[in-house]
Amino acid sequence: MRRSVDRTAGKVMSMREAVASFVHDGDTVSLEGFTHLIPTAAGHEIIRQGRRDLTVVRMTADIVVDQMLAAGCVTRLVSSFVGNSSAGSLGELRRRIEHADPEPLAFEEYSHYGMVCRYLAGAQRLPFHPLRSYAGSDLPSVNPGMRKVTSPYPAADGTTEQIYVVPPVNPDVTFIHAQRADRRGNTQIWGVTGIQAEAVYAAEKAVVVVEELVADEVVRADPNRTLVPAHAVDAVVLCPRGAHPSFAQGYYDRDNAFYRAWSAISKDPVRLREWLEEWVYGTTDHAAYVAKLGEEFWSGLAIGEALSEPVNYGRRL
Amino acid sequence: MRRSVDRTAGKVMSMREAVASFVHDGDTVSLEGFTHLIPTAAGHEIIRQGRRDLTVVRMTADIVVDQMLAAGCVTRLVSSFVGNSSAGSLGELRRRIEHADPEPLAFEEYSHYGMVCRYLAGAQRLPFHPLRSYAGSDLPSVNPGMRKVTSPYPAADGTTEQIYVVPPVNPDVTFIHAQRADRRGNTQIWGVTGIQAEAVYAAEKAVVVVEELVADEVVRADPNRTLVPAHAVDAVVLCPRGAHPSFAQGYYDRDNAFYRAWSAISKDPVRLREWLEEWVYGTTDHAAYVAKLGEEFWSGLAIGEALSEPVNYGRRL
Amino acid sequence: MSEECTQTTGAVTSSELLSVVAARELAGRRTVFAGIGLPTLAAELAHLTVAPEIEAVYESGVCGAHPSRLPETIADAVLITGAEAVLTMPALFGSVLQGGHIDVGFLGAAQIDRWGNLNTSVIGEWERPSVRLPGSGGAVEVMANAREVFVVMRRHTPRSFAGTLDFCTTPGPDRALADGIRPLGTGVTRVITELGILARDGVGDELRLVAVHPGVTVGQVRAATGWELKVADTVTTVEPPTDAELRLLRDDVDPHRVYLR
Amino acid sequence: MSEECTQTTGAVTSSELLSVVAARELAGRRTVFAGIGLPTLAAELAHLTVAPEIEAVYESGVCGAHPSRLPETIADAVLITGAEAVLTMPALFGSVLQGGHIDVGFLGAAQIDRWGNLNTSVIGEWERPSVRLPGSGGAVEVMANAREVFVVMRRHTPRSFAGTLDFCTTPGPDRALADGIRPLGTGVTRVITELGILARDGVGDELRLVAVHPGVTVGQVRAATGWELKVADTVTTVEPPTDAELRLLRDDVDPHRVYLR
Repeated sequence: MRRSVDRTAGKVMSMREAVASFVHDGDTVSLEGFTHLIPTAAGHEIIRQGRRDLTVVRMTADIVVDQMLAAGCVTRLVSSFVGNSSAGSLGELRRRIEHADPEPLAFEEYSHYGMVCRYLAGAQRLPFHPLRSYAGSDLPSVNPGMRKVTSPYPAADGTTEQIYVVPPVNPDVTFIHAQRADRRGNTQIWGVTGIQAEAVYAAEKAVVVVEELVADEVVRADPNRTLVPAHAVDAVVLCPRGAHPSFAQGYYDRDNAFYRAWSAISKDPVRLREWLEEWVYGTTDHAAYVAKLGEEFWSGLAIGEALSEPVNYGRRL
Repeated sequence: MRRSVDRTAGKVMSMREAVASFVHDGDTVSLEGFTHLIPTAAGHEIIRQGRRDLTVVRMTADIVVDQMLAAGCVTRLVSSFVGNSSAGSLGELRRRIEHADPEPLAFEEYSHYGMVCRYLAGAQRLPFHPLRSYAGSDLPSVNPGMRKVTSPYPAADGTTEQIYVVPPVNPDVTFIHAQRADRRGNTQIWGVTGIQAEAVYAAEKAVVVVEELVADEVVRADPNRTLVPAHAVDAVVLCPRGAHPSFAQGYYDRDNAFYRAWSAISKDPVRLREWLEEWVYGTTDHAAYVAKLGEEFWSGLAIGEALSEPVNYGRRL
Repeated sequence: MSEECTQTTGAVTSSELLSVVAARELAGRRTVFAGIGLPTLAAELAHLTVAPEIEAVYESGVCGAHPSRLPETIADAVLITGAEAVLTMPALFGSVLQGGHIDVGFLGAAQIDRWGNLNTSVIGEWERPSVRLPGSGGAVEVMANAREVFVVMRRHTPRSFAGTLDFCTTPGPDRALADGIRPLGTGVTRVITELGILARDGVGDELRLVAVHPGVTVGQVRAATGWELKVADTVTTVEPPTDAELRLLRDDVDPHRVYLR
Repeated sequence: MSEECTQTTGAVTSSELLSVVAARELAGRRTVFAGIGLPTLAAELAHLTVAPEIEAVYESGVCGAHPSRLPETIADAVLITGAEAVLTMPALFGSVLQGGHIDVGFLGAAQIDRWGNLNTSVIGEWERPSVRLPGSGGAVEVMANAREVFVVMRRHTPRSFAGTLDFCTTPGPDRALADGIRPLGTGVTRVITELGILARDGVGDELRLVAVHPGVTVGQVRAATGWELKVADTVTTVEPPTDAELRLLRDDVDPHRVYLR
């Protein structure tokens, strides 16, 4: 049976506490955020605490995954896209897969909707989720997770119909980054919302990392904006700018220059190691990382205002 | 292949035009809205235009369905709850099912999540959707739509696992009621959002009935509020107070007195007939129905203001 | 029903009695899937007494409601305004309920049998019933997925506590197992009626009488039950609603008498 | 490439040529699943020319975007602000894409074969590849569900237009049928390259050369293709980008040269 979370208990903690409490060697860890709101700071803290033998589940395995690979945290990767966005390659990931350098990486390759369906099945305690993908692909030949089921209903033409299915994924812990939450863990996200809610529900434990911790009244003034309710959240971590080099809609923009730089950094294992030493091991926490980048840097990612118009939820007279 | 909607074509039309264009005798018609935003005005116009042999798909078959039954529009009902909310019975529905009076009603009985999964499968072109319901229920014995599938993955204990599935539902047309849309059909809903988006995507044609037709800028100031995008909408009907006796969050409250009154009205076929004559056949359109109720009546359902706080979507500097 | 209460707070109604007893049973529970009516009263009273951290989740998708008035429907506008979250229906039924996040689900029924299976579809034959009832709503899902289920039945009669259901809409875990499917929840663990409390622990277990209201005998409950009712070794007497409970219920939970009649 | 353009608008780059040709092919289409880069340019140019009613749908869930700048990623903040809708990922992939609402999906690939099957996973063996590529992303879903698929390939070589794919990540409908599953879409209908345009009508149909760019011969295309390329009875010459197309592309679509290089 799934855990039941005490929604009023003290959930607000530091990233250090959250990683220490909820990430153990050998765990399956999901980090979600589709281009937007990538939980980078969570990945960095996992690196600082030296976790080993993790299975990382992430649809778009990008820079933060390459960094966790380089830090030796990860032995298995479950993903549907392994690349540095459209900006280039992930050097460490390619060394691991192409040359088993410095060690092999077990890789479960899916497509985006396959991953979405795995999270949906995980969140809903379904034994499988069907999808109209994979027919004729070579992927099932290298991924035994993709199987076929025969529909018990005849197709429109009366014939028997088969469809591929994927199995549920149930991470030990899911980390997501979000714009804001209250102290209970009611989490509000806008802009690209991706698969975060399902990734939280699929997990045994869930940590929400936020730009802002807000008063209950802020959340309750717009309940439709709450994509992850308190009962599904085990810890809330306040960590402004924790999605960098990704972005937070309405807070700061994407650091496209860093994405472009990563291909060269990660291509050279020595340079990559130096980068980790300086920016992850060399910073005590994300606040130190943010400070090290400097205010001038952050002003370059600053954005202007484009406010939504309020809607009326109504009040009984 | 599913239709492709021209999102810029003239979609704004009257309810009369929408029903005339998109509802034909013998069609399968979905009307969704879970307690909130029930498309009553659409049901009334279907009655006025005298459609026959309809299959009505509606999770909570309540007053509007009882009225459509009484008007002789419906020969088949697909539903997961046939009652007048918590306020009592549906007289016409009970006569049809208990006594075939004045004629039988074919009934496909599901549970709420069974209906949700049928819409999900319909929206996603899946041959079936699995769910952890129905094991041991008598429902599959009276509903051949509920079938079992064997999971291709072993259960946690290594045994083979079975699960029930439901088939897709693909209405000829779906009607939903919403707070607002732009002229292209981008539709924004807040408060209880139910299964409306999936019901629209599952249908061949979709009609959105709204309290307000708003400028493009209003919708575009808060794109996360758009639950139904223009490409899925064939017609937009402006029909204020069209959800009565249901409610529209932020616009007007529920007419609980009418719900309580309906049990007595519908219990007596003569009284029910008189009600239809006076309030549906006797009104040319929903505006006439609204006017007939009178401003004093509407002031009793008026609500106060509880505005959401704006969020920042951000603007590149 | 209880003399010492009458004086200060007036006669205890059946609704009040059932609400108070149900609220006490929610002690220590965190998430409750509440229908409208007595379950709402019970959840709100529990929140003020034995389960301050309880969260009522509604079929409409509302989580963490803070209504300004007692709601009249599961989607009442007053449940939405000021709520912590309003989820879509796939999220509510899929992730929250089927996902296993509900500790206690409240259900009612026209008929219940000794295993806690429920009928809310028909009296008589399904094809041409003498009474067509509303059907499942989300009851099938609540039973299949909530950790445990509480049933509140106002009337305790041999007709409603049936030896054989006219139709099983909502099966407990024993019937699920017989259908070859491993259930996820415990099924019905408490049945609260005007006569007393029946309890059941898990798969293979029958409902048994564990408590009676003051003045009710075990024989009365047996006679009112449509099967040979099992009785616990020790049948306790339910403590009548206290003044404090009644005051909270009447003054804070339902001051406008939406449900307390 | 075309003398009369050069004077007023400067030399036509490969990106400009491919964008203009792709935009023309979008005439009459309504919904296009656009990746970042050339597909974005093509969709935006088509919107200004042959398909004013076109809606670009992005993998991130954005529908009806009205970006203030050309987006650098499929989830770029400028795509969100001012968009008509931003959907969840289950809604985007489930209802919009698998639901059959996409007319044209754009895909790229490291390798394509004569049936329009694509490889974006590996060069070499999957288990220990010589080059690990990014993989499917949503490409498997776009191919399986979009009404038709346009492929833009900058480089037309026997290596990328492969007789046999190293790995089939994204199968067209012919391979789906061979796997016993009836496909929903047509698969690849257009391949636009630096040499010309290949076309394919549907299941059972091979890609065939239908047009070449000015100055390119059929023989050159055949030599650059890793299988025995079929050639249409009449191979037309692609009309070079017009001044109007180039001006729109350079001044209105990508004035900051995000993709036009």
